[in-house]
This record gives sequence, C-alpha cells and structure tokens, in this order.
Amino acid sequence: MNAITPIEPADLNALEDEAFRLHIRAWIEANYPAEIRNPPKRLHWEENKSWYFKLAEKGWLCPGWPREFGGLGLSPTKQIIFTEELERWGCARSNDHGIIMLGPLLIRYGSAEQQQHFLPKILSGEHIWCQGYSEPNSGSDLASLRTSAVLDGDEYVVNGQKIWTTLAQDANWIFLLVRTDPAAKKQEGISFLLVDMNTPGITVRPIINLEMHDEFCEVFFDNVRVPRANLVGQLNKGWDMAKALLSFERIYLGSPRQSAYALTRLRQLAERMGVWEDAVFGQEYARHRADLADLKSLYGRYVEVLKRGQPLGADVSQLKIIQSELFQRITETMMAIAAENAGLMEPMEGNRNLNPAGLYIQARPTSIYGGTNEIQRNIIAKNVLELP
Amino acid sequence: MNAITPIEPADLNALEDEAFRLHIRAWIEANYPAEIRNPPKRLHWEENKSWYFKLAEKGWLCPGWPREFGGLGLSPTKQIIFTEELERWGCARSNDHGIIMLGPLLIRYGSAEQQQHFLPKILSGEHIWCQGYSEPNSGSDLASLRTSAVLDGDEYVVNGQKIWTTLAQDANWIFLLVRTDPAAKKQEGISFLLVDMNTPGITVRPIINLEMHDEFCEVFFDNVRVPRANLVGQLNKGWDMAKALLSFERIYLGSPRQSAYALTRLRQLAERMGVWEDAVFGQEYARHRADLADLKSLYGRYVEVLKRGQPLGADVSQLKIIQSELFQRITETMMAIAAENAGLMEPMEGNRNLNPAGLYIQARPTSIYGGTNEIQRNIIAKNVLELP
Amino acid sequence: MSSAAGIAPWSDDQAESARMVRDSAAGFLDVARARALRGTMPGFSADAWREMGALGWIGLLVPEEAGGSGLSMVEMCALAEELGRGLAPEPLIPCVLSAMLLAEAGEREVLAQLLAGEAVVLTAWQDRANTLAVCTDAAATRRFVPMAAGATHVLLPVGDALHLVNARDCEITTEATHDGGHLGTLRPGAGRAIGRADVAAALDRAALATAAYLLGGMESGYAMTLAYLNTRQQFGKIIGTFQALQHKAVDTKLPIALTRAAVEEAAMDPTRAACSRAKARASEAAMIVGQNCVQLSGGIGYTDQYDVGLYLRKAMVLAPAFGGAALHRARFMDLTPETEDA
Amino acid sequence: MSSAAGIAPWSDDQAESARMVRDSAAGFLDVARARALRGTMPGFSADAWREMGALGWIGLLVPEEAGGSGLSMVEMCALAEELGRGLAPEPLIPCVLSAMLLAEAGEREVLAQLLAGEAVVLTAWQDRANTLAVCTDAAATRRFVPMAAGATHVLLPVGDALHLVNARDCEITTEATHDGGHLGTLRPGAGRAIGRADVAAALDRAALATAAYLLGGMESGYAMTLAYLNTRQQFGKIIGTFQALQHKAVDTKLPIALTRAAVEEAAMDPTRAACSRAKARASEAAMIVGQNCVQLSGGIGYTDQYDVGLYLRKAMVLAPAFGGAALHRARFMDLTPETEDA
Repeated sequence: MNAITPIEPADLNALEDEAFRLHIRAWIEANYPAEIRNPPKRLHWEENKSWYFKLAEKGWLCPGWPREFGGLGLSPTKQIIFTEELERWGCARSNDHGIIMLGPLLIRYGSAEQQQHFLPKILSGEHIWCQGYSEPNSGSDLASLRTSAVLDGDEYVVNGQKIWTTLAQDANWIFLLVRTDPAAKKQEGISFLLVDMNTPGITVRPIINLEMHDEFCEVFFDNVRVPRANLVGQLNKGWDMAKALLSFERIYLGSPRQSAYALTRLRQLAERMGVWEDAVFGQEYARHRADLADLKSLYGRYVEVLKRGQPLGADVSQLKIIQSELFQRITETMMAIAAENAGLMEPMEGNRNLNPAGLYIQARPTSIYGGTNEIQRNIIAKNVLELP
Repeated sequence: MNAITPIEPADLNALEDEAFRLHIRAWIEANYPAEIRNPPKRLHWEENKSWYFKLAEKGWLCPGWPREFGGLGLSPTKQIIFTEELERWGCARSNDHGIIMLGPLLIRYGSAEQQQHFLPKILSGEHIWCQGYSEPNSGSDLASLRTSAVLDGDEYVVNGQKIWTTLAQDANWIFLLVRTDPAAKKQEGISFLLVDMNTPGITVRPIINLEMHDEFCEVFFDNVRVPRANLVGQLNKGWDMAKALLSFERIYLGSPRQSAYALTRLRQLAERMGVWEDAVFGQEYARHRADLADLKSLYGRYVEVLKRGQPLGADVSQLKIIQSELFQRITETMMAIAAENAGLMEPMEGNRNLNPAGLYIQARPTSIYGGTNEIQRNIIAKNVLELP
Repeated sequence: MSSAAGIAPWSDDQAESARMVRDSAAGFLDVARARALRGTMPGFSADAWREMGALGWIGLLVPEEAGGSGLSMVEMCALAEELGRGLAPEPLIPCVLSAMLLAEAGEREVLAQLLAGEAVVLTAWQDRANTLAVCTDAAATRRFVPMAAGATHVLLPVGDALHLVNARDCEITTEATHDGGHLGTLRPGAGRAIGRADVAAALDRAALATAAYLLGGMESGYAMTLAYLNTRQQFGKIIGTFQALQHKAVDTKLPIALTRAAVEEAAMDPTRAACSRAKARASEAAMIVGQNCVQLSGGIGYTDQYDVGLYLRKAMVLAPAFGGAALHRARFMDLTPETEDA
Repeated sequence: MSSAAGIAPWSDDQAESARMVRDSAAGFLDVARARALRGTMPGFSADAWREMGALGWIGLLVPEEAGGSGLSMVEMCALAEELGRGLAPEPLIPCVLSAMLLAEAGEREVLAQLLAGEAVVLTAWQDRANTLAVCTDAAATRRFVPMAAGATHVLLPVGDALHLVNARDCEITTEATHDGGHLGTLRPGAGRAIGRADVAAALDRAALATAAYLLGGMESGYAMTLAYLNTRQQFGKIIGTFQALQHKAVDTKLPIALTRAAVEEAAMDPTRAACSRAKARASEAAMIVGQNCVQLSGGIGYTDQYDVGLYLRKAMVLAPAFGGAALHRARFMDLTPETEDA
C-alpha cells in the first residue's frame, strides 16, 4: 500500500508542470524503498519488485502509455519530468523491458488480441520481459543475426543463441528478433517474436561481468516451439519495428544522470582523500563540472524536441558519446585520487558513496552497450555530417 | 674563414665519442653565426649560405657521405653525435636536400658520371637542390603522381606540377619523381629525374603558409626538356629508390629537438606570465617534461638501431606521431598561459623566446608533413601490428 | 550538412526575432571582405561600420529610450554568430560593450555618434593579461584594446566610474594580431567623468557575445572542412570515406554542439555563471575545432590562401578576449552551487 | 605481432642475462593459474613461492655473499615483465624489497628462509594512501600491505630503522582487491630491531619493478586484443580492417612503447628520477591500455571470463602501488635539473 495518498487530480496532465513535478516528487520520496536508492548494480526482480508493484498499484508504472491501454497518457513534457524525478531520487531502473520496449511496440504494431493479452500482464507484473536481440556474432552488426524461426504447422521452431540479454534470469517472457527468411538480404528476413521463457528448449546462462554481477545472460534456443500467433507485425518486417524504438534508447543513454551521480561521488571521495582544496584537483573537477553542465544544456535541447512532439534525429547519438565518455573521465579522476584504494573491490570504509573502482568498472561498458561509440560515430558521420 | 682551427685529427672516427662530441661542439660554438641560432622559420639561402660555406670549407658539410665522395665518412654513432650537437646549439637546417636526400641516393644508385658530376657541386654549394615529389592531387597518396616525362629523342619532356616543394625558390636544381609509364600500375611507372631549374618552362610560385612564410612552393613544368642522362637508376624504378631514403626522414621527424626547444620556451613564457610557480601549470609542465624525457628514451632506442648499422623498421613511425603531437600539446599550453598575447603576430616585447603564436602555428603542420599522422597510423597498423 | 543539435530553449518569439537579426547580417558573410582588410589600418571598413550603425547593431543592447534597439542577448548572440561566420573585423562587440556603458551612465552625445557608426568608442578596461577584473587605477596603462587604431574615443572604467577620453589625447601603440587586426596598448589622456555603470555585468555580455562569434566561426570553418572531406580524393577514394577521418570529423562536431548548447542557454538567461560557462566552452572549443579543421584539410589547410586557417587565427585572438577558458571555467565553478544530485 | 620499439640501451651481456631470466619464467606465463587463485587466501601458491625461491628470484637483487643472486635491475625488470604477462599473484616484488632490506641490515636467518621461499616477509612501509614517504612512527597502523594474509613476517621500517615482527604478533585485516588478491591493514606487534637500511632507495627499485610488471601485463592484454581484432568479424569483415579500430590500436601501442623505453632505460641506471619517470609512465599507461583493450574487445571484454579484463584489474591495483603516476611524475620533476636546450 502506498505510504501517502495525496489528493490525486483526475488528470495529471492538467497540472502545471511545476506542480506536477512536486506531486510526483512527494510521492516518490514517500514511497521509494530507501535501501535501494542509487543501487551500485542493476537490481534483480526479487530486490526490485516491491517498487514495481507500488508503481503498478498507483497506476504510474507506464507513464508514456495511452490511458486506454492502462498508462498515464502523460504529455512528452510530463513524461520527461517524471523521468527526471525518478533519476533525481536515485530510483533503480526496474525490470522495464516490457514497459519501455515491448509495450510501445505492441501498442504501435501489435494485433488487438496481442494488446489485450499482453499489456495487462505487464501492468500487473505477471509478465516480466527481457529483450533478445544481440548474438555472439551479431553485436555491432545486429542485422547479421542468425537465430532462426522456421514455421512448422502452427508453430515457429526457434534455434540459436542470444547474448547480452539483460536480466534474462528474472524474466518469464522474451521478445526476439529471429531470422525467418534466410534467403533475403540481412535486414529483410527478420521477424519479431514473443516467447514464453518456460517453453521447453530454452536455457539461460548468466554471464559474470567485470562488476562480478550477473546482469547479462546468454539464452540458448534448442527447437523451441512458439505459437504462430506470437509473431508481432508482418513476417520479415521485425527489423523496422525494432529500429523505430531505438531513438528512445539513444536519448536514455545520453541522460546526464550517470555523470551527475559520479560527479557527486567524486566530490565526496575528494573530501575523504583530502584533495578537495587541491588546485590541480580543483581544475580537473571544474572541467568535469563544466562538461556536465554543458551536457545538461545539450540534453535539454533534445528534451525540447521531445516536448514539441518531434522525432529525434540521428544527431542524438552525440549525447550518448558525450555522456559515456564524460562518465568515464570522471571515474578515471576518481581512480587517480583514490590512490591505493583504487584497487579495492568493496566501497571504502563500508561507505557506498566511496566506491571508486565500482564506478570506474561500471563506466567501462557505457561506451560499448547500446551501440558502441564507434558505431555512434559512424552513424553521425553518415547521417548527420553526410560524409560519403 | 673559420674562427678557430683546432688541431684536427686525421680521422675523426678515431676519436673517442665524448672527445669527438666536444671537438664538434667547440667548433660549432665558435663558428655558428649567432644571429641565426634557433631561427623561428626555415631560412632562405641568402640567410643561410655563410654557414653552408663554413661547413663546406671545413669539410664537414656531409658527415655521412663516404670519404671517397668528399664526405666525412663518420660512423653511425658519430653521425648521430654530430646531429645532436647541431641541434643542441640551435643550428638552422641548411638547404640540405642535396646533402641529405640526393647525395646518398646518387652514391647508392647513380652512375659514375652522375656521381662525378653532381656530388662535387653539392659540396661546393654550386648546386642547391630541392625535392619535387608531392603534387596537388598526390599528397598522402604520393604514388598517384601524374607529372609526366616522355622521351623525345635524347631528352625527356616534362609536364605537370609539383607542390610543397621546400625552398624551391632558392634551388637551382630539382630532383623529381615523374611518371614515365602511364600504363603501369601506380608505383611501377615512376622514374627519378634530375632537372636544372634554369631550363625553360619551369615556373616557381611560392606558397604563403600560416606562418606567413614562403617555405613551400609550387613548381610548374611546361614542356621542360631534360637530358636523358639525368635519369637516375633504372627507368620506372624511381619509386623504390625514393622510398629507400624515407626511413631517414621518419627518424628525423621523430627527433625530440622541436619539443625540447618548445619546452624551454614554455618555461620562459611561464616565468614571464607569472605562472611558473602555479600548481596547475606545474603539473601540466611536469607532464610535458616527462613526455619529452620518455620520447628521448624511445628515440634513443632507434638511434641505437642506427648505431648498430641495422635498418629501421616501420615502427619508427611511432616517433613521428609522438614527437609531433607532444610538440603540438606544448605549444597549446603556451597559448593557454599567454592569454591575450596568444594572438600576437610578433614575439612579445621583441624577445623572440616569447613567441607563443609563432611556435603554435609552427607546430600545426608537423602532424601533416612527412606523411600525415593518419598515414603513419595506417603504416603501423599494417606493418607493425599486422592488422588486416 | 545538418547542424541539428536539438532545439534552442527559446520561445517562438525569441527564435523569430533572432532569425530576423541573422537575416540582416547576410551582407557580412563573405570572408573575402575580411581577408582583404587584414593588416590594413585601422583594420576594418568605415562604410561597414556605418552600415552596422544603420542596422541598429551597435545599439542592439541599448534601451530604445536611449536610442538603441532594445533587444536581448538572444539577438546579440545570433548576430555575433553570423559575424563570426564572415569573420567581420569591425569592433562590434567591443563597441556594443561601450554603448551599454555609455547608456547606463547617461551619456547621450557620443553614444548617438557611436550608435550611428560615426564614432568608434573602445572600452579600455584591463591593465594586464589574463584577468576578468576591471582596472581600478585611473592612470594605469591599458592593454589589449582591440582595433585601438580605429578609436575615436576611449572609455576608461576605473572600477564602475567611467571616464570618456578623446582617442587623440591618448598615447596608443599597436601590435598586429593573427587575425589581421591589432591590439592596442594605451596610456590614457585626460578625459571627463561621465558617471557610473556596472562594468563587470557588461563585460559578461561581451564575453558571451564573443563566445557566439567564435561559435559562428567554428561552424563555418567546420563546414568548409566537411566540404573538403567530401571532395578531396586520395587512393582513388573521397577521403571522407576513411573511417579515421570520419571519426575525427565527429569529434570536431561534438565541441561545436556543446558550444551551441551553452551559448544559446546563456543567451536566454545571461547570468554571470552562464556567460562564463559559455565563454569557457567556446574559447576551448574554437581552438580545438580550428586545429582539427587545419589537420583534416592537410597541406592546403596550412596555407594562408585557404580560409580554414583564418578561423583558427581568429580563434587565437578571441579565445582569450574578455577572458580565456581557464579563467571563465574557474569563475563558473565559484559561482555555481553544488547540485543536489543524489 | 612485432613488438619492435628500437633496441634497449643494454650491453650484450646485460641483454643475454635478461634473456636467461626471462626464459626461467616460462612456467609462470599461464594466466589460468592466476585466475584459479583469485579470491583464495592467501591468494597465491605456496608451491610456486618455493619454486620462485629455488629459481633465485626472491634474492635476485641480494648480493651473492648474502645468499642472493647478485643480479641487477636489468634482470629484475625482465623477470617482473614476464610475471606481469602471467599475472603471477605471488608477492615477489614486495618480498624482493624485503630481501634487499634484510640483507642490507645484515639479518641472515629470516633472509635465508625468505630467499628459499619458506618465509613471506612483507615490508609495511606506509601509513596512509598516496605517499612515497616511509612511515616514521613505530606505532602507526600500516596500510595497503599486499597479500598480507600470507605473511610469515612483517618488516617495519621506521625511517631507516628496521624492525622485524612475526606476522602472528600483528593484527591484520584484509580487503579484497580487483585482481583477486587483497591489501592488509596492520597494527604492528612487538618485534626486534635488526639494523638500518636505505628504505627509500629500495622502494625506488620496487616501484621500477612494478612498472616492469605492468609493462608485461599491458603487452599481454594488448596481444590478446590484437588477436581479437584479427579474428572477430562484423559487417562481413574482420574488425581489424576498420580504420578507426586500427588507429585506436595504434594509440594503445604508443604508451606501451614509451613505457618500455622508460623502464628499460631506468633498469640500466636506476636513479631515483629514472625510477619515478618509469613508474609514472607505467602507472598511467597501464590504465589507458587496459581501458582501450576492454573497449576494443567489445562486449566480451566486459565479461569476467575473458582474460583482457584481468589485466585491467591488475592495473587498478598496481598503478598506485609504490606510488601512482602523479606522485612519481612530480618527484621526477623535482629531481631533474632543467635541460640546457637552446
């Protein structure tokens, strides 16, 4: 049950932006479990579900979904405020692939039956989704994926392997990009399939990463039979559907929140290490500080695009590069001032705000996941700079 | 006439290295014209020739040439010491394409007649050479050059254009790479030709660079007739001959002298600007200082290769990248601390040691000339790292 | 090239007003004009100066009741950006600064001449390099006065007290700068006190406008560089197809995008912290972008005849003007409270 | 891969001697051994330790008359480099340090056990992070003692005075480190004074040896990365054909080349300035190289199962050990007179 039940307006969209912000903020602060603020690692479902259910019960799980599908139907501006408030309070990202990725895709491309069947189960927490896109030999070149789905009667038979599947061990459903036409050109033989993780033939194997965390998994498919009705959209058109959702990811990965969090930790570490007043550290900190402020200004310009309901262009990839590399630089400064403490596995003195190595390691893959920064630079070169 | 004529040993090679160094040093200090120490720009022949003739008169113009061709026949180690001493005293580079490039090439590949005709004229200063390699559309891709030489009776007829020809306006001879077989594959139709600059049909047009200096020229060839006897080596084998001389250039361009010179100027500027004791400046200076010392250590390892008479590998390109980028970083620090003085065309207060903009501009093309740093990285990737 | 970097946080009215000012600058975009004026004295065109007056630019930030255009930093930055594209050598930003100060002090006669482009009033505020502080010694020699040879009058702040001096009563020596202009060292003659003004606040705006000028220059030099990458061939290919050059081009774009974000946000709300952050970014970015553009242009980029070098030369002069990157970054840091990031 | 970077400035005898020591380390190149020992206590193999003793490594720098091998830093760096390739977790460098100090102080009994690989004597010289100064307070808690759980004895310098303590008489707590080892915090118990030694000079050599260990690790991680670039395919091509990755690979090679140059020069003449310069370079380069190798290896580089990450983890622990880059660079600066470059 929610700790506070303020008087809820019938339509949150009707609130002034600032009033809306304070309304959201108050509820988050009253309801978010203190013990999982700013978690150092991505949380598992068991750690996270109480918050998921709180949001679900409140009806705030899916701020961006239209009201007729059980969402809050917030305007773009208010969705952004909602996200900002979650980030401000250091709320953990929940098991949100159903909320962020699959829901919007089904709303846009799914059949009425699929919408009626799956969306309520996301809202209730009955279905927890994960995303099966990357494969061992298809990372940057995702469109070369080879996991196959072959129609056999009224079922697709799926064989292959996915990798880097976030929190697959917590999910009971997975949405997949599969190859349904091996003869077609790369992007043109790919379809979008919904698969119950309890189907025989699926094996999940967690991957331990440099954080010693099992956030990512490999998922193996050995003659997994999937009802034909679980195909979303048109056969062999899965690529375009999946791609249409990626601009969300690019702005999400460009959010200044990681760098802002790290900069605060850097200050705390500098104070602990006695270098806060040091001139050399000071100018390095000032540089990070200005870099972050300028990133926030640039991020705000893309948020403005969203607020006006316009599509994000390829240039949003700039944010992802700038944010990930700033996050990395901040953590590199942390490592330098931490000196011998830089090697420690656990936070210093049991204070999780003093965890240089943890943040440093956490920052490493930000230039790899979500499309490596090399791929982002290719995208900008071709699509923004229009180089040949 | 030389200011001092110390007792000259019959064979300089017989001296101990350190004695040799001091011998050379004393002579340089006594004879080098003070007014052209550490010139801010490449000198023209009129400014430079008195030094050229002093070296020639002394017999020290060509330390590396064998004695039978009029050189000093120094061992590799002593040649290096000789160069170090010139660099130490800030001696200007003379109009040395005949000495450094053409002489060794003729000694290796020229006919006896060519050797007898041309080498003495280099030694006497009668012939001043320049090098015609690059063309407007053949820079990084030098082998695509198109200046043509077509045999007509006993003469080649040369047509085309060279560019970035250093000090062409001071030279009376030019050695050229020309295309003699337009049908052959790029590198295989190129020959090496010696051309009197006074031949009708040659036009030299200086290029003003960012230093407002006319160090480089364009040279145009309009039906220039060149005796067949001026072809060096085999027809269509000019590329290989020219390439064999390039490892000299790569280690020359990797010499720490530019960075060392700039670092001293940085210190002088820092003292003048009152930031020498500043902690932030101090750590930046320390970084440049350590970078320079490590570059010197690395440079020493390649000098060691030469001393042992071994060939330099492609990895010598590392030096050129490291030195040019360090030189540039040092001058960028100069610009930052010079503040408003960074925009001035002339040295501050008439003190040519305080010339931040001059050095900053001078450092820009070091990552372009002699094969751009991008080309050097390609070379290392392919030939050292053996990437595909 | 698309120069998309999101949308400026301006109202529709502001955006429209900025666009109109931009359009009015169309006649000053030709770099050949700036090139021709290099090294001349006083280094800029008297005709152009009068035209700038007629267009209302010199008084852009002066209230309408004082004879100015009464516009804001949004329009000023838009204008400065366009002038940066054309590398216009006229001392518009220094004179906009003087106009603000004259207006605030209540001086009207010289202000009117200045706004009309008939006078050139330069504010000689600094007595040394590398400072943001206004000189407080009336007798001190003033340094780094841009285009000083063209001054008809000199405005001498002593703290917030302003003195107006005829240029011919000052002893002025000049040093040539890399952009073809010059900087003056000035021994002030006797002038008259004309009142007081918030000089530091006006300097903040001059710094921000200079950041915008640098931004325009960066974008133009960068556009030339992209065009070169799109045409130059080596190894049988357009060099813009080489991935290493593509990525260097992207890395040159990023500081431009950050500069635009910082400048346009500051233009809307020109607090001292915002102005400092924008100038710090622009000063640093202009040097990086200029260097990279020269590098990407290869040999031709190092020739004086090629315009890309002119943008670098301008950056060398304007990056430190009204305070360089380190000074402004430190001031931004001092002025900005720590955020409450969790 | 050719690892050519010129020729070390060593005599033929030195080069031959270094080669022999390198060859003797062939059994310790297998990273799987180091991987298996991660997180165990004391984190290294007692058998391997005895073998290192038998090979004469622990006493490598101890004079022959004191029972050591009487070799120089040339051989020590060659050995450390090989151990870095194999990520050997045994506390060889800390114990080589202790052996030098014991020998210099004239202690023989524990030294003999140490040289034989039967004792593990750790020198607890620092009482805080980020220092090069030897602790001068006998009672101070000592920090960051590597592999402290494996110590049989602790050597406590108080300035240049040495005290030898049984490890069981000290209160030791440990914290796990990213390389699978641990660092100890130690409250010294009562020991016996054994004499004096130049602790600071011995620490210089430990820092230099650590630099060499890091160099070996960089080269191995880098070699793995090049192999990956040479096999991994995306977009129908070996990814090592992509120019942007080629250039990043080159930029990763350059700091390795500089580290080798600095380390091998210092090995020949281990002045304090030379040791500091080498450690500064190695500490900084190891982090950059480790980061770049992870980045170039993509997703797989971020998994714990892939060895490239182990080199980065080792760098995180050893870059600050015996002083990090900033400390050593500052000391190099203090110790090196200005050059007389004209």
